Amino acid sequence: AGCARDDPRSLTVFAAASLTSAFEQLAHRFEQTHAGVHVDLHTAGTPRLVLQIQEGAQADVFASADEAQMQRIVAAGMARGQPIAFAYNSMTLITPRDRAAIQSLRDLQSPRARVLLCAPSVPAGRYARAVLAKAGIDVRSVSDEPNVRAVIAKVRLGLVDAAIVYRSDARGDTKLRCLPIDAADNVRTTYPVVTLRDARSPELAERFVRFVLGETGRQVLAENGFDLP
Amino acid sequence: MTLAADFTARRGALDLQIALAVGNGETLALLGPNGAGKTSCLRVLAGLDAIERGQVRIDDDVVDDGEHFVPPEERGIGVVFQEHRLFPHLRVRDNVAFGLRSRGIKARIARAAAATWLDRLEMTRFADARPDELSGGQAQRVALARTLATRPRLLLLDEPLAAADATARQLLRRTLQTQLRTFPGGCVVVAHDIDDALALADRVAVIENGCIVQCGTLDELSNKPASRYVADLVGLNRFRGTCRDHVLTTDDGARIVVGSVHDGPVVATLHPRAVALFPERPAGSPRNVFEANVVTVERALDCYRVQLAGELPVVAEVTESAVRDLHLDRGVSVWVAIKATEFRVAPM
Amino acid sequence: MTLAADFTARRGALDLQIALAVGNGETLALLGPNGAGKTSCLRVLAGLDAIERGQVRIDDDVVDDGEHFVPPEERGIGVVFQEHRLFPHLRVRDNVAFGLRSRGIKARIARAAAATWLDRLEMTRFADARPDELSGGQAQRVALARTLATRPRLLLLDEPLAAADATARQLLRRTLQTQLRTFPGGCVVVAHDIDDALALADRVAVIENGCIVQCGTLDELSNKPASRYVADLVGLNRFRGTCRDHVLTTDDGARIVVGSVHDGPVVATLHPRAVALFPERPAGSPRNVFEANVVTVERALDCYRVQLAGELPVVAEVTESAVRDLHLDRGVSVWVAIKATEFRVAPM
Amino acid sequence: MNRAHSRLPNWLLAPALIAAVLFLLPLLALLTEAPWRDLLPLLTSNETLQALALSVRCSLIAALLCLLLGLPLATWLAHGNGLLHTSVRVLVTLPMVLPPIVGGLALLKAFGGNGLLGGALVDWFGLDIPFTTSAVVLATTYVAMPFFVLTVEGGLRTFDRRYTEAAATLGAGPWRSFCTVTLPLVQPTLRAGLLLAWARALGEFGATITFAGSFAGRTRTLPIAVHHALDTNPPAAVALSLVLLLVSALVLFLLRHRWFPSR
Amino acid sequence: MNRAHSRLPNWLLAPALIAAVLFLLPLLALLTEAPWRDLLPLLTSNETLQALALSVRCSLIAALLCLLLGLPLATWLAHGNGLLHTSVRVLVTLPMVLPPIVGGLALLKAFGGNGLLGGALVDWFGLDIPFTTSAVVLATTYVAMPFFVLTVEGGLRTFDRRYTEAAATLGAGPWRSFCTVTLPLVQPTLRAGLLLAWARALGEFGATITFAGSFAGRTRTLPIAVHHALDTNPPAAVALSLVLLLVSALVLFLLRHRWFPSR
Ligand SMILES: Nc1ncnc2c1ncn2[C@@H]1O[C@H](COP(=O)(O)OP(=O)(O)OP(=O)(O)O)[C@@H](O)[C@H]1O
Ligand SMILES: Nc1ncnc2c1ncn2[C@@H]1O[C@H](COP(=O)(O)OP(=O)(O)OP(=O)(O)O)[C@@H](O)[C@H]1O
Ligand SMILES: [Mg+2]
Ligand SMILES: [Mg+2]
Repeated sequence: AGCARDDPRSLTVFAAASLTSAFEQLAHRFEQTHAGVHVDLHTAGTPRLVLQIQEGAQADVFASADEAQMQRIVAAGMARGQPIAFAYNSMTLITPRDRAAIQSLRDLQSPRARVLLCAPSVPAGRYARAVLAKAGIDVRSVSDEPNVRAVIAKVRLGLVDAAIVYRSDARGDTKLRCLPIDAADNVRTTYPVVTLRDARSPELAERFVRFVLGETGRQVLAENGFDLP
Repeated sequence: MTLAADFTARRGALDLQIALAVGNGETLALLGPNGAGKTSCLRVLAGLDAIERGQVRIDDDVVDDGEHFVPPEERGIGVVFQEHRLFPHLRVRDNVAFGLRSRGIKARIARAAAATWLDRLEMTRFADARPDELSGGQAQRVALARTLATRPRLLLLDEPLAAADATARQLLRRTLQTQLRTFPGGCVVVAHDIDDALALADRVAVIENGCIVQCGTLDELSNKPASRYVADLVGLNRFRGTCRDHVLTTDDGARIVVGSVHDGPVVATLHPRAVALFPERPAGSPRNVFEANVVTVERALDCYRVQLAGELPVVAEVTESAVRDLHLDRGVSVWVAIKATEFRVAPM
Repeated sequence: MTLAADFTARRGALDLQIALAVGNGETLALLGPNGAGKTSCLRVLAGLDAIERGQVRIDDDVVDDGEHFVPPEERGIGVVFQEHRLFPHLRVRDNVAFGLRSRGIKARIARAAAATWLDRLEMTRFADARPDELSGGQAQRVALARTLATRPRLLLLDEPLAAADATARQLLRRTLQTQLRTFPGGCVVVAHDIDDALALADRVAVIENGCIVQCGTLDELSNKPASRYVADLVGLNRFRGTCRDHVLTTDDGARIVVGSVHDGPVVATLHPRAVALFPERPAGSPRNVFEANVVTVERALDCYRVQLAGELPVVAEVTESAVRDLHLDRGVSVWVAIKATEFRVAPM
Repeated sequence: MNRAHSRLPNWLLAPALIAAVLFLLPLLALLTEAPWRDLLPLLTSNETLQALALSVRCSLIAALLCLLLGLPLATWLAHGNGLLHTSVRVLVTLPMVLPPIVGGLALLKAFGGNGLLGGALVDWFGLDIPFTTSAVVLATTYVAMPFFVLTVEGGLRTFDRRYTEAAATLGAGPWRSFCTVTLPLVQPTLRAGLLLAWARALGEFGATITFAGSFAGRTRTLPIAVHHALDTNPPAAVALSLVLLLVSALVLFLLRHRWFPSR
Repeated sequence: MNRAHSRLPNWLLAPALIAAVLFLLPLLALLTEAPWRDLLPLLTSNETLQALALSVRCSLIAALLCLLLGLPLATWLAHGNGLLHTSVRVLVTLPMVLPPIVGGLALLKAFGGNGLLGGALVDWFGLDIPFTTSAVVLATTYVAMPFFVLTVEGGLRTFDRRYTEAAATLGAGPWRSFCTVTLPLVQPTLRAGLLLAWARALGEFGATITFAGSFAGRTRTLPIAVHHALDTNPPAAVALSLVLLLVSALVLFLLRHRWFPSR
């Protein structure tokens, strides 16, 4: 497995961290339906993936959690064609399971509420702040976390009272309580996917992109809590 | 009594079995062949190793009886090691002050005392030097100063003069003598050289193979050396055997005519000067005459010592002219003559 | 000529200025007070320190001339250090085999040679021991074996007998003598003891303060010791001063009547046996009579050495009965008498 | 003067050079990326200086804690190799083999408000550690101390007992002998250990951000600031990284003569 | 027999205990979190074993590289304290003070397809390092080697030259003397350094994921798997972390007598 790049039947997919579960399943399904094809999946924070691609990482497909980051790839001329949105996500308010003090966004304004957000530099942090701005709420995060996972871990441990994260990430965690955010206040985040310029096998990459956009893709993504275009 | 020790201990393959006592103000010299256990014995007395059975007492304190064990720093002893063991990170002055500082004495006072001791041992010039800038003899002198400065009640010295040159040796001996005179404590000093031992010590204890074979004054040792090693030490030839009718049959089977009337197992000693050498078989009175080969010829200050192998292995002391005239050299064959009356025979 | 050295070098505060030569098969003993520079000199010869000016030649190779410098491993020398420096991680056998292995000799052969050398130095029993399991004297013996095993063309020994006991000393001397007889190379041996020096060496060089003050046979040294230290070394009293009309005025201002006709600057030597001591001022022939205080009394094997401080500081050798009768002890005051003819006077 | 012995085996230089290049190339790569023109304002901005101050302070305190707590532990470890000793040694390697983020999580679970000890700390002492500067110190200490402990243990194991024996015969008890003889003589290893621990603490990121979060002026150390910058403005991140390098260069140059004396 | 000197200053035990507790608590916290019931299937799953094998292999190779490249570098460093030496020492501390992710980035910029040397490597040798197992080795080596180099430098600086002098007079050239005298005598520090480097390599995450990515079976080492699990199945992450601890425990127990001999 050491030299996937020499094998035209293998495909390297870079996907945002929040897509990990969904893309693992997708990759698996793709391998099942395309005999002899092996999908190498690498997930990390979107900004990290962008850096790696810019530094010459040999990847075929890039699925981003953020349009702005995707734009940097396009601007660098590293994309093959235009990115296509394949999923949407939105934000949700979460609190520890056993803490009832917070019931809605408004309660975050209480001076005793400890709120945790991702750093503004990561998309999740940017979106969370956009939600708060829309709702006209001024709260300060206890800390600027580097990613959604770190935020969720701390909420699970009860270190803070509330946090705003991707809906897909909070789904199904028994230690968390998810409080929906009004559509008016919420933001919709877009997940674009693209085939990369230096793809070893552009047509196989294309096929994977179509697979994600297709029926199986939609089904899996929906199962993982994403909204679909 | 400053020290009373009677113990057994193990060190590697060596079984130590030591009984010795040192009175107040007394110095005991410990002599013995390499590997006999001299250093091991000092280590036990110092509390660096523990005993197996027996007892070690310093003044009135039992410092080790196989169960209760007093660590070295509470024994009030002072040790000069065979290798100097100066602390490499401290200047000479601070090395010497170390013991006093350990006893809680203020830095200023300890350094002043250190300066005094360095002065006594003529090392003031090196007070600010680091140990690795000292020559071998200088380091040993500093080690001595370091130990003496603590005024221990029992001094344990492991060959303190080994690296000292001829004049330094006198200085050190003098310093030690003064020290031992002014302090009430006792001293055990390991020496290789009977001269060093005699210069410092009142009594000599000889260790061989982990056991003390003889302990006494020089005269006692010379009169009746308990072993071949002791005899060599005091410069004598020594033979063990059985005597009957003025004839001593040594354990190796040689027969010597002696002027003694003892019968039974005896030890005979013979001064090397009493051994005469001849190029041909001599006629005349000597009753013991035999041929022998020269093993070594060594020059001493005012004579030559000739080691001979023959019916009876002996050492002879001869003059320079004898060496020349007899062409004494390794392998040369000569005739040996010893008068019967020269042997000192003592029953065993 | 095995070694020809004439160089200056620095070590700390010491300026070394050495010129010496050792012929094939010759042994030169280096004596001198502690810190005189003996070890430093050996280090330069070995290539552990570099010279400043001059030249060191071994056989026909210039090994150091202040510019071109041959490292120790290419000089074909062998060194026994003052502290043994056995490799702590190697067994005794492998320590001894180390030099041969370094010369590219196969392990099996090197170990066999090591076994031979251990046997010669009577250390076979310890072949498998680790250096820290050896006694001081045993370690020094192994160090000697280790060096001799490489059969160097120039042997440099720094007090090889310091830790050896009386019998081991004979063994080591004998081994060294054999070694030096069978190899064509030369040897420089540092000793503190004139006896050791004489037993091993043909000539003696005395270093003081970094410089060689005298070099010669024992007789040459005794006849005209170049310094107080040399005189002490050979056991003599030595005085420098100016002679005029049978009266020598020493540099310290004492006046001695001597039986010599030299005038001008001279050196006078005096054997300690020629110094007579009396409880009261003696009448009679001796021309030099003065009062003095006893500084130390030291027992030697067959006499006592008494150090005296007075108009003329001298050392006397006296018998045991004299010590008893005169109550000789530190601080006791006695009368000293020396016959004028006992002084040996040599012009400077 | 000691010409003979400062000689290195010559061809040791080849692998040494390879190793040096391995370290040099990434640095050069970073340097080419650095925003040289905007460097000064970036580096003297308030946030940078704040992060720098916090980093330096926390890493120094962590190094100090390593010394105070780690030295006794290392000493104890050096005195045995029984089951207990080996178990503790395993315990000490834990923060090294654990990914720092997991280490931070473990710290949260131990010292966080609902953690093993955390609840007690809050209830009894009102100590709520996470998200405070103390948390930064604790996290960096936790991650850095193993390097100190294992290095110093190695040093103590080679220590020559003959000197402590000599100290004892001169009247020095175990404590005095430890302070005045053992410690000064193992200084070079202590220094190496401190240097390792301090450098590791200075660069610590994963455990810190997990346990202490990232709050400007309170818990946002330089590595965390670098991390933030990396997502939005990579050249700024490179510039900030260079500050870390500068700090370590400064320290090493200042210590040069005292800590790495020429021999 | 040496009763007098195995004595530790007694009250050293107090801080040692505190330090031990500092390491113990987080471990306990992790243990309470571990999914004990599902542990066995989890730990024997294919992915876990694959990650474990990769981690062990890469960390061992990294440790070996540290020895091969780092030892010469440490030896060279120990022989001087001039400007060049200090600069190289700064260079060596770089991977320690740099957040590992930045370290990974620097590696990408140096050895990546668009990097300083990376382009040349690809063009001339067809070597495309990033995102391969080689990249894992390179990244962990880069991060772990400083610990080895600085530890060993410390050890070499305390080395007693008298032994190399003796070796030279016995005819051993610099190389032989280095191998047969210096190395065996600094062994304890070598061991400590190797242990540090190996443990650091085993736990390496940040630089690896940046430079090598997280491809199952190829670059997904155990720490990366842990990280991955944190996104998908947090209790599994704890379980995987424990595997790392077990590996290090196993190694330390096996080495106990040879590497930490009782004195
Ligand atoms: N640490 C040790 N382990 C094992 N055996 C040892 C150890 N130290 C000494 N020995 C052995 O014990 C014996 C006595 O050693 P010790 O040092 O007491 O001799 P010594 O009388 O001082 O000799 P020397 O005159 O050579 O100094 C020697 O045979 C030595 O090999
Ligand atoms: N590394 C050093 N640095 C500075 N000075 C030194 C160093 N080594 C020795 N010296 C000084 O050089 C002088 C000569 O030392 P050396 O070791 O040669 O003496 P030595 O003749 O061998 O004496 P000893 O008989 O005591 O062994 C001494 O005064 C010593 O203090
Ligand atoms: Mg001894
Ligand atoms: Mg010397």
